[in-house]
This record gives sequence, C-alpha cells and structure tokens, in this order.
Amino acid sequence: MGTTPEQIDLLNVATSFCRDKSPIASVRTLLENELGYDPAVWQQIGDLGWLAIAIPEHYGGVGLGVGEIVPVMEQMGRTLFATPFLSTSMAAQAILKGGYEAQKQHLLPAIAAGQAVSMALGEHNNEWDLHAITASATRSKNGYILSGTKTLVLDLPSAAHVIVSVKRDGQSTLLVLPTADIAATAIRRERLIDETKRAYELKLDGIEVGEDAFFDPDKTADTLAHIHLVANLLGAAELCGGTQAVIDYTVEYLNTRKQFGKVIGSYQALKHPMVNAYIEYEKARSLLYAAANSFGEQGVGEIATRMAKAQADTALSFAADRSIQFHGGFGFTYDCDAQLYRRRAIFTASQYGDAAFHKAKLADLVLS
Amino acid sequence: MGTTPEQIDLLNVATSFCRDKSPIASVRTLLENELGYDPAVWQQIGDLGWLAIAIPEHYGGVGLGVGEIVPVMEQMGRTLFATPFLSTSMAAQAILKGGYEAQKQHLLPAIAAGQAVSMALGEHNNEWDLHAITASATRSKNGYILSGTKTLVLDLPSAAHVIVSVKRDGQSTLLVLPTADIAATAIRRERLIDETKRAYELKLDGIEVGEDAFFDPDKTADTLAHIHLVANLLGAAELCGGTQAVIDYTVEYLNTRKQFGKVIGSYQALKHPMVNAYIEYEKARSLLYAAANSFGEQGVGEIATRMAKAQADTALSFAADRSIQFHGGFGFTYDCDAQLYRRRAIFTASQYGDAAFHKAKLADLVLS
Amino acid sequence: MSAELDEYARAAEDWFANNTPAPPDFMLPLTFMEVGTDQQFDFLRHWQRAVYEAGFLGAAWPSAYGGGGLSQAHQDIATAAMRRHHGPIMLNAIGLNWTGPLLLDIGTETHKKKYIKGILSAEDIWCQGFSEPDNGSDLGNAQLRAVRDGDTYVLNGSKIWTTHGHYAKYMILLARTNPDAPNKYAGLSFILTPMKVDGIETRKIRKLTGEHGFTQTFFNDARIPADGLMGAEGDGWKVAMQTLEYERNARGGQAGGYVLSDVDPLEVLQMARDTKRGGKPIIEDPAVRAQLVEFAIEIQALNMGAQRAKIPPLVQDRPHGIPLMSKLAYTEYVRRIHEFATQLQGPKAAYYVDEPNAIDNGKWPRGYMNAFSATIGGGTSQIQRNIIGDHVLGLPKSR
Amino acid sequence: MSAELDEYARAAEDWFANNTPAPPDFMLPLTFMEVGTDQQFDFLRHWQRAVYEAGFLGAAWPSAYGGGGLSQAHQDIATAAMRRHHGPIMLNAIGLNWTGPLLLDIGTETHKKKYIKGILSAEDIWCQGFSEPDNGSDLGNAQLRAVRDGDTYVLNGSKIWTTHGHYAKYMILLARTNPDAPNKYAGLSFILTPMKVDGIETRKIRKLTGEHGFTQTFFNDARIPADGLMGAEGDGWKVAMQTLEYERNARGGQAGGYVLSDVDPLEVLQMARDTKRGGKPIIEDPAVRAQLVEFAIEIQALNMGAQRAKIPPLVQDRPHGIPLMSKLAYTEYVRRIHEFATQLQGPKAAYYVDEPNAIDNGKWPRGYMNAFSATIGGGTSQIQRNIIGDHVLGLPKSR
Repeated sequence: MGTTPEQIDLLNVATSFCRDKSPIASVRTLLENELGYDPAVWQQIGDLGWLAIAIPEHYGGVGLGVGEIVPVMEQMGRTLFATPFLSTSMAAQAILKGGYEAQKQHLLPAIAAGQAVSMALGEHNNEWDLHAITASATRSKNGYILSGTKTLVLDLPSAAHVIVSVKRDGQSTLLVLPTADIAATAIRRERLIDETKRAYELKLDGIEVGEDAFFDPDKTADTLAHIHLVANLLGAAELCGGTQAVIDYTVEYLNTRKQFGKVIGSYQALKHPMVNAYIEYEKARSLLYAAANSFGEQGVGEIATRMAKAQADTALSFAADRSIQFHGGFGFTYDCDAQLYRRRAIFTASQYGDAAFHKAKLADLVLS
Repeated sequence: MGTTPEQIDLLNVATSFCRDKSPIASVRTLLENELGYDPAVWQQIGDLGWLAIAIPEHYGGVGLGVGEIVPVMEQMGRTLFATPFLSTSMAAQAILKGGYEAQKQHLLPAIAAGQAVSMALGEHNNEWDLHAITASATRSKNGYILSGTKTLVLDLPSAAHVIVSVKRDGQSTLLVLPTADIAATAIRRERLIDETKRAYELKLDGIEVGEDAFFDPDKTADTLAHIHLVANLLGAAELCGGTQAVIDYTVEYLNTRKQFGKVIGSYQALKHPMVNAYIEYEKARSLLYAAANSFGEQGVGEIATRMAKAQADTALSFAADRSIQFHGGFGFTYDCDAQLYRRRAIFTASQYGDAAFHKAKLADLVLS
Repeated sequence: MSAELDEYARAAEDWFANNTPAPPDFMLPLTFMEVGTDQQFDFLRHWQRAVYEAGFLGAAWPSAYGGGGLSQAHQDIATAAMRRHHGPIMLNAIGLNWTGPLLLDIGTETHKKKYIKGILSAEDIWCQGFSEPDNGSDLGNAQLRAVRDGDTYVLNGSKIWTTHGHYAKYMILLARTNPDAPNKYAGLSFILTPMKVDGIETRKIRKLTGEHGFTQTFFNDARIPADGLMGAEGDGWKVAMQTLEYERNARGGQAGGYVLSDVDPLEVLQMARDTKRGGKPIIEDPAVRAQLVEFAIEIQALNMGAQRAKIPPLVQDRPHGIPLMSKLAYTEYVRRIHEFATQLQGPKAAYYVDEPNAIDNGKWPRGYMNAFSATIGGGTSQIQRNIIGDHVLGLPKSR
Repeated sequence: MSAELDEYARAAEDWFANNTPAPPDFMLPLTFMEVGTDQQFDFLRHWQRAVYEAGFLGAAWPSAYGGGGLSQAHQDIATAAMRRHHGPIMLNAIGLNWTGPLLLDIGTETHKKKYIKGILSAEDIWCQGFSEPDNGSDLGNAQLRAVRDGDTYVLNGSKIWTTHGHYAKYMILLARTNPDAPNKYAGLSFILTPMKVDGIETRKIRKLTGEHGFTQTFFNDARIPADGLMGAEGDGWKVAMQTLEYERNARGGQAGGYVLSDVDPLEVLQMARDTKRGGKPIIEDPAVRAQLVEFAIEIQALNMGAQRAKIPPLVQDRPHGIPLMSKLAYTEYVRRIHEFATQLQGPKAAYYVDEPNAIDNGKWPRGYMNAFSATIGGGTSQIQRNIIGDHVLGLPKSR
C-alpha cells in the first residue's frame, strides 16, 4: 500500500468538497427531488475533473487508475452524496475496456468533461452474473431491433448515453444507446430502498440501433469482468465511507444523550458494540485501500476487491443496524439519519454482489 | 411437553444425589485416578435403579422410555459426574433394539442391577456415520475371528461386556464380547481433552467369537440409527447440565470478584454476554425436554434430538468459553473449573455429532 | 381434555376456518405497532370485534363485564385456533394486554363496568403514555405533571411513542403528581385518562420505514377526571411495573389472541425456494440452508420454552427466566430473520414497498425496519439484558 | 529500496533460508507466554542468540550498547525474512519489546550499558511484574510495597502472571512507594529489579492446558538496589503506560522479530484438506469453506491495517485507532481460529496432546486454550474495548 502526493491531495479535496456540498440537510431535501441530485453541483464535479481521473490523457482524462477513484467515491459515500458519479465512472470503464477506438474518441472526452452516462446491465432474473442476459438485439432492415427489459438502471434521465447489455446471435454483447432515442414511456422510475438513489426500468422493445452502436464483441467477456470488479470496488468505497459516517453520527449521539442520569455512551452495552463496529470499519477501510492499490493486478486485484466489498457490506450493515438500535426511540423515526445508512447498505450490497456472494467466490479463489 | 409425578421425583432425586456424590473436589481427585470414577458410588447408582429406567419390566427394568434417562444424565453433566452410566445406558438400548431374545434375557437384567457394559463403535476413520466400519469378523474353525481397531471405547476396563460393530460378509453387524476375552495388551487408554472421561483403543485382532455373539443382523440398521439418537439425546442432556453449572459458577465469581472498586458482575461487558449465555442455555434445556418427550416418535423425535444436541453444544461451548475469559487470570489456570466445562463441551460435541453436523442433517430434514 | 373443552375447541376450529378473512389488497401490519393507515385500522377493528362476538376473545374474563366467563384453558384453545389459521392480529393491544388485566386485578367495580367491554369489542381503543422524549428508557424519571384540583387533574407535558394515539379514546398515563417526593419513583401516579379533552393533542411520528404509526401526545392544561387514578397517589411506579408484567406475559390475565404475528422461518423458506440465483433456487445454497436451520432451531426453542415455563419442576432454578427472556429473544429473532430475508434477495434487495419488481412487495425490508419498534420499545434489548442479569442471574446492578 | 538495504535483504533472506531450524521433536510454543519446559526454553534462547549474532535482531538499536546501529527499515526487512521462513519466536519478549525500548528512551547511560546487550543475546531474561492477584485488570491499584532504605528498596508483596519468572534475571516492577499519595496512580514507582536476591521466590502456575508457563512471584523483605528506579518516585504509572505503548506497538522502538507466531488460515486449510468426514475432505463442506474465508478476510484486513497505519493521510481521522485495536483484534482472531480448528476435527476432537490418534498432536485445542493468555493478559479484551471506546471513539469512561 502506498500513496502519492497527488492521491493525498485528491483525498483531502474530496473530503472537504463532499462535506461542503452534501450536508445532511441537502441530502434530506434531495430525497423528495425527482431527479435526485443537484445539477449545479454535478457540474462542479465535472469541473473538478473527477470524472476524468481514470480516463487516459489522450481521451481528455487524467490518466490515473480506477483505484484513484476510490477516495472520491468513499467521501461521496460518507456524505450520502447523490450524483451520477458511480454510474458514469462505471460507464467510462466499460467504454474504455470494451469499445472501439471511434467510440472511445467520441464518448470519453465528453465524460471526462462532466457528461453523465449510465449502465443498463440488470434484468428481472435477479442474477449477479452479468452474462445472465435475455434482452436481445435482432437484425432488422436498418440495423438491429432491441427487445427485453433492463432494471436498476441508475440515473438514466440524467445520462446522455446508456451502455446496454444484450444477446446478439446468442452472444453477450454491449452497445451504446443515446438516451435521446428512448421514448419517455419506455422508462419507469423504480421505488428503491435507498431513497438517495435513482434507478429506472428500461423497456428496450422496439428501439433500433445501427451496427456502430455495438462494442467490440471480442472484448465483451473481459469488459463485463472488469465492470463487475469496478462496480464492487467503488461500491466498497461507498459503503466504507458510509460506515465512517454512521459511526461518527452514533458516537455523537452517545456522547450527548442521557438516560438514568448518565451519558449513554458510558454504558458498555452500547460502547462495546460500537467499538466492534469501529473495528469492522477499520478492517473494511484497510481492505479497501489495499484493493485500490492492487486493482488491475491479475488475480490479486480480484481477491482484494471481493474482500473489500464483502467486508464493507458487513461493516456498514452492522454499524447502521446498531446505530438505529442505539438511538432508541429516535432511531425508529424517519428523522434519524441511521436509517439512511442502513438503507444505503442494503442497496449497495445488492448491486453487483453482497458479502455472501463474494465470500462464496473467494472460497473458490483462496481455498483452491 | 409434560411430566409425570414419577419423572419429577426422579429429577429431584437425581439433583440431590449428583450434587452430594460428585462435589467438585471429588471430580478433581478423580481426574488423576486411573479408573476415573468411584466404584462405590457406581454401586449406589445401580442400587438406585437408574440403569433400569429404560429397560422393560420383564428384563428387570422399570419400563420407562429413553427420555426418562434425561434428567439423570443432565444432573450428571451438571456435576461432571464420572461414571460408566452413559456407555452402559447406550449399551442397554443397543441390546434391547438389536439383540436376540436370549441375549436380552442374559444381559439386560444384569445391567438393570448395575453392571457396566460398553460400546465399541468408533474407528480411526474419524467418521460419525456408524456404518463406516472397517473392523471385521471372518469365519474361522470355531466361529469367527475378529480384526481391526476400535477407538474411543468408553469405560472399557469397567465393563463386563462390550458391544462391537464389525463388518461380516460386507454387512454392518453388532456383536457382544465378554471383556474377559480381551487381553490386557489389546487395550490402550487414550489421552482425552476431557480429563473426567476414560476412553480406550481396542485392538480386535485375533479375538474369536461364536455365532451366538452376534446380534440379529436384520436389526442392525435400526439399532445403529437408534443408538445414534440415544447417544445424542444423552449427550445433549450432559451438555445442558454442564451449561447450567458453568453459568452458576461464573455468576458466583462475577458476584464476588472486584476490580476498579466495583464487583465485576456490574459491568455490562460481562453481564450482557452472560445473559446471552443464559438465554442459549434456556433454549437448550427447552429443546432437551422437548426431545426427551418426543423421543421415539417417528421423524419428530429425530428432529427434536438433533436440535437439542446442536443447541446444547452451542450453549456449553459459548458459556464455558466466556467463563474462562471472564475469570481473567484465574480463568487461565488449571484450578479454575471453567476449563473442565470447556473440555467437556469439546468432548461431548465430538461424540456422535456436533452442532455443525446436526445442523447439516436438520437442513435436509426440515427444509425439504 | 374435558368434553366441554373438546366441544369449544371444535367450535373455535370451525369458526376460524370459516371466518378468518382472506388477505386484503393492502399490506396488513404484523404487529399492533405497525398500524399506519385508516384502512388497516378499520379492517383490524372489525376483525377483533368479530372474534370477540364469536366468543374467542376475553373468554376467560368475567361475564359480568362482557367477558366469556370461561376458563383460561378455553381462551388458550381459541388463541391456538386463531394462530393455526393465521388470523390477523388483535388491534386493541394496550387494552387487551395491559389495561384490561390491570383493571380486573385492582380496578374498582365502576372501572370494570365502564371499560372492559369496550376493550374487548375494540369500540374503545386504548393507548399508553409511559415514555417521554427525554426519558425513553428511564421511565421512572417521567416528568409529565399532574396537579390535583378538586375532582380533576390538570396535565402538562408530553408523552411519546403513543401507539394508536390518534385513534385512542383512553390512555393509561404515568404522571408526576409529587415532584418533591423522596425519590423519583415515589412521585409518580397511574391515571386512566380520556384522550378527547381540550388540551390533549397528538402529532403523528414518521417511522424509519417512511410510514406513520406512532404519535407524540401533548398535554397543555388538560383537565381530566381524578377518578381514573389507579391505586393511590404515589403508587404509579408499582402499578406501571405490574402492568408491564402483564405485557411481558410474566403474569396471566391477558384477554387472549395475539398482537404480534408469528414470523415463521417457513415463510423465508418459501421465498428461498421461489427466488433463483446462479440459475438455482437459493434454498440450494448451503449457507442459506445453514442459516434457515439456525432460525428453525431458535424459534422451536422459544416455542418449547413457552411450554416448559408452564411446568414448575422444569423451571425451578430460575422460575422467572423464560418469561423475562422471551421479549428479548423473540424480538431480536424477528429483527434478525427479517434482516436475513432482506439480504437473501440479491439484486432485488434494492427495491422497497410498492415497487412492482420487489419480492413479496418489499415486506421483508419493511418488516426488518419495523422490527426495531420491538427491540427498542417496551424496554430496549439492552435494558432487557440488564433486567435478566439483575433479576434472573442475580448480578449487581449496572447503574 | 536503496542498494544497501537491498544487500541487507539478500543477506537476511540467505541467512534465514540456511539457519532456520527444522521443527524439533517436541512442540514449540506459539507465543513467548507458552514456554513451559526447559527444553523449549533452551531451544529458543539458542535461536534468539543466533539471530542476534547474525545481525537480524536489534538491528536498529544503537551499536554503542550492542545493537546493529542500522535503521528501522533494516530491522523490518530482517523480521519479514524471519516470518517468511517461519522461524521460531524470539524468547526474551519483555526485554526486547518492553524494557529495551524504555531504557533506550529514558534509561541512564549506565542502564543502557548494563542491560541492552544481554536483552538482545537472551543472556539476561527479563520478566514483568505489573499484575497482582487482587488487581488483575486494575494495574493502577498495585499494592506491592517498596520502602526506600538508603541505597536500597525493601520489597514486600506478590506479583502474578510472571512469564519466564523462574528463568528471569531481571524484572520490571510496578511498586507502591507512597501509600499516602493523593491518588492511587501517584503512589507508584517503576523499578528495574534483580530476581536472584534473598526474599524473592517464584512459584509455577499450572495453566488450563495442564502445562506450566507462568509464575507467581513472592517478595518478603527483599532488598534491591535503588538505582533501578526509572524516572522519579511517583512516576511509575506514567512509565508503565509508556511501556505498554511499546508492547502494543503503538510506539516504535522494539528490537524486532516477533514473540507471537502467526496463525495462518492456510494451516487450518491444510488440516481441512487432510481430514475426511462422510468420505470427503472436510474442506469440501461449504460451511467449513465459508468460515475459512471469513478468517482469510480477517487476517488480510489486519495485515493490511498494519500497512495502512504507516501512512498518516490514510489514518488521519483516528490515528491511534489501528494500533490500539490490533491487540484486541489479533488475539481474538487467534482464539477463534483455534476454536474453529478444534471444532472441525469431528470425533477426534475428543483427543488431546500426546495422544497418538490426535490430529496434529492436539495442537489446536491446546492452542485454543493457550490463546486466552492473550485475550486476558496485557489487558483483557473487555478492557481493550473500553480503551478504544474512550481513547479512539471519545466516548465517556465506563467507570
């Protein structure tokens, strides 16, 4: 593990920016907002160049690795910051790994400059296997006609394009679809456990695309594998930041609330589980930065990423569960922030694999 | 669940007898004793008729069920009472279920009157499947000649007979062997984690038996299945009694030891885990008496027995582990009784199936 | 079983078989604390009334006041039949399980005549006013002030976590009648309070699930009749503790039925059969099976414990252990099994109530969040462990 | 890495490759606290001396006193090589990790000249005298009395859990020099004490494993030179706390090497491959695999934490968190993985050390029981959680 001065700068800038731009009052206000985030702040994120971090310089990016996105994502998780950053970062990696050169030149500079792009990989089948696709592209007169339904498409109305996985001639493949080509009626906002997030169901039926919409079919498998790990690394970062925040939030309450004449944080029944939660958090963060550091290393990177996601899920799920409990009656109200973190943990764990899923994969990787 | 006045009487008598005859000082003295128990006390147990409980009246018994042995075994577990009661009770059930009428008439009245009999089922293969037998009986001039090695034969030097499982013509079968026919050199005491117990390795090679030594071969499968459940029911009782004792022992220490000017039982860091241990104990005891009550009912009895053993293992393992920890430095000494219970939990769990084993079996029984 | 009990059992079986309603097209609450809409409230009120009128609620309460005048064994039979047919919960929980038993034990003849029948029929909804915003766990520190003025008390202060607060006609109230008492407990009184009087207002509290359910109740110079005093002035703590014993089922006398639905591991099992991942039903995942077996053992142990607790020789060492642990053990079980069921759902765990793609319409995450009402309310799990440590194990007090 | 470090790394790699001893025919201790026989003691003393003389212990300590005079980076390289080759532990733990760093920080020139070399060579074994029979966790309440008499202190009292007590030449002693101090902490002094003087006797304590290892030390009018006083009279608590920081690795300066062996989940994995049940290696049991993965994640997280702790920007919010949690997390891990490995063994879990039928000669149950020395000694896990809660999370004190 190691950090360059640039990485430390990024961590510090991300920490203060996210704290300033996503105070809890803003988070609460955005829960009721249809779009779910503040476009002006999103513009600032683009201006800061955060979407350019892991895009090579010749596509207008900064040329760092995916691991360098981690500090930003972690601070966004910490502040429950609502933006299309996660979906766009994933899409950039998909294009970079799986697109043709022309697609990269067309799409990546715009992303690096701040344009949102989304990913439509999930379906009703409830599978984490990104090859479990039934949506399809069938040859038509002018190209291909799409059919099927994608689910849990993040931030779709905000995106200029969406990367879609379909079967073509029985093979998994990715294609890029301008959202301008999607009818409003094909999109339905889904009701999520995490109210800070926005995801949509996308009906593909009848949409037509040209041959040039498709990514390089020879790279689909590698791209899906890469995207799976990117999503889990960034998910781990988001969960890890959330864990830090919910522990801080709970500690503050335990230091002020009194019962039976004593500040409740002095009761070991609350203190010791919080210490346990804190230890799980530190473990999660250590695994997160180890994964960020080794991301992309063959084999090692996959193990590190799966460990990080598994532990981050465990850490936030436990910390937020205890946070609700230890806030007592207030914890049972919508006004207590503990529920926001608990819902976040459920949501982010559900995307691309939870602790149980990754542990099962790890068993095959480390116990062979 | 229900209890008859006779059962309540038995519970009360067992409670006071075991408390009086197996104080911890005696338990400690017997740790160093080669035989491992006090023959005079064993005689008294015979006189009390406890070995007769689950033997039918026409074989000199009381004619109750196996479930009625539970209160006795529980109190023996509670007091770490060392006797050949467990092995003899199992042997009686094996004879009753699998023996020919002549064998029953020959063996059961003696057991009912207090004679010890042992079971030799285990082998080096480390299997809980009682059909995993490699010891064998091969036809010889005068009958059969035995070969192979049995392990973990409880209380062998004390027993008049030992019931042995072997393969004959490829089939699992049981036979009864007078211990007088076993050379001293064929027996080796094994070093056990639980120093209150005595178990032996038995080399069968060269021992000859007649045709009349064998049990009814048509009943072997049922008998082994029955013995498996009897052993686990009684094991659950032993563990459950041990859990009660170690909780009482620990609570007493927590109520007297002071640190930082306070009785340590007032610290929630110790109190709350003890409460958790206590809850696991009560759950174990509820499942134990439910199993005692339904023992022998087709299907229901097996589920209840496996649940009882699994929970009793969990309960004593946890309670004794915490007892060591919460006794602090004293807990780390041989003089602290917590280690006796922790060793007991490991030993009794290892015999005929631990919590993990029974839970895997239960998954198939209750989730089908 | 006597022939008469036998006959009653057959009647109960028949009645619940024929009268248990089909699930309506809205989600029913699993516990009385989860009633969040008028639709749910009306449905459950109607159901409780039907059960009562059929003779299967309050069967063991005296007939002089509206009860069935039969034995506890009768009521237990009726409750078991209700459970077997998975009938909806009884709505008027505070009345049936707290107020009713207390009135029958220590209430005046007037109290009994006035209140018992309305409790059973759900005509008169009761709520409970123990907790205050600053004294959630520390009930003994309640500060709501009741000042005697002739035949009335004048109330000022606030109560919180009032279940059915906006529906209730009456409240059982723990109030401070003497702020100068030698200790905090001695200054409390227990008063039956009408809710529909000037100066009493309720405000709905939004739960972490996003739904409503509880209220906060505000008292501003509210005048209520003093004849609602239970016991003497200053006896409030003792009476409240007695009331909690009914609630914890550590003392008999409840009207019967149930106010919390069972959560059967078999329901999760069904979900695990119906949900596929990796192309296979998740019930085939050994880790899922292992966890479901743990839950099956746990609930069986708690159910068998309830039976064992009724057999004194089998609980003679610590007779109050099982009653005092049951709230803790059961509510934590409910929380954990809902959490587990939520985590089982894979990608679809992302969804919530009213999302068409959600599994079982989001009832598992919603149930998980609602479960905290029981691990927090009525004494948090942490407080429950103190109580068991102190009163069952006999350890020294932690505070 | 500089060329010189590179060269040192190669030398260390070579040396440990060629000099790490094969396992002897008796069981070696996993921790310095488990040394129970003379055979083990002699073996480990010889090993430590060899490592020291080869230049791979105390490499960063000043050469004027017997150290290597190199950098901490050198020592870290040597320690890593030792770990890679699974070398036995360093024996003289109290000297290397507690006394040595303290002397180098605050000892006099005379102290350093007299003690440092003997610590490194294992010529002079050190023990620690903090705990007393009545004050196991409450070190500040130590009652062993030290009365100044001219150039000597006269000691009366008892210390317990003295590791290597019967082998030690010196003890670091926490003693009460002023019973009338304004608070219990202010009355303590920290004194370097010779063990081989009249009036000091040790008695072996039998551990729960059945083996010996610790001693209780009795002081009856024992006279020791007063020049062993560290800091001033009354500074004992402060000096002891500083010493504990070295021990917890929360403060640099230790001599290097390790005094606790790693417990690698891969060892359990090997056992799970070699042990069959149901006709199959138990490693194929999904529940076993799941648990082993948990341990693998846990130890990886702790190892990565040790690396992260060295990078200040990555621990800026709670810089002492990882150092203060590492003892708790690691010792609990060791206890649990040994317990798990014991439970894995099936019928053979019945066996213990020296039983021919036992798996791995019973090292797993023995290791499990020995693991409590670390979850209890040096501050119980419960006390560690208090420390982390108070000093890292900033929660109010529990006592």
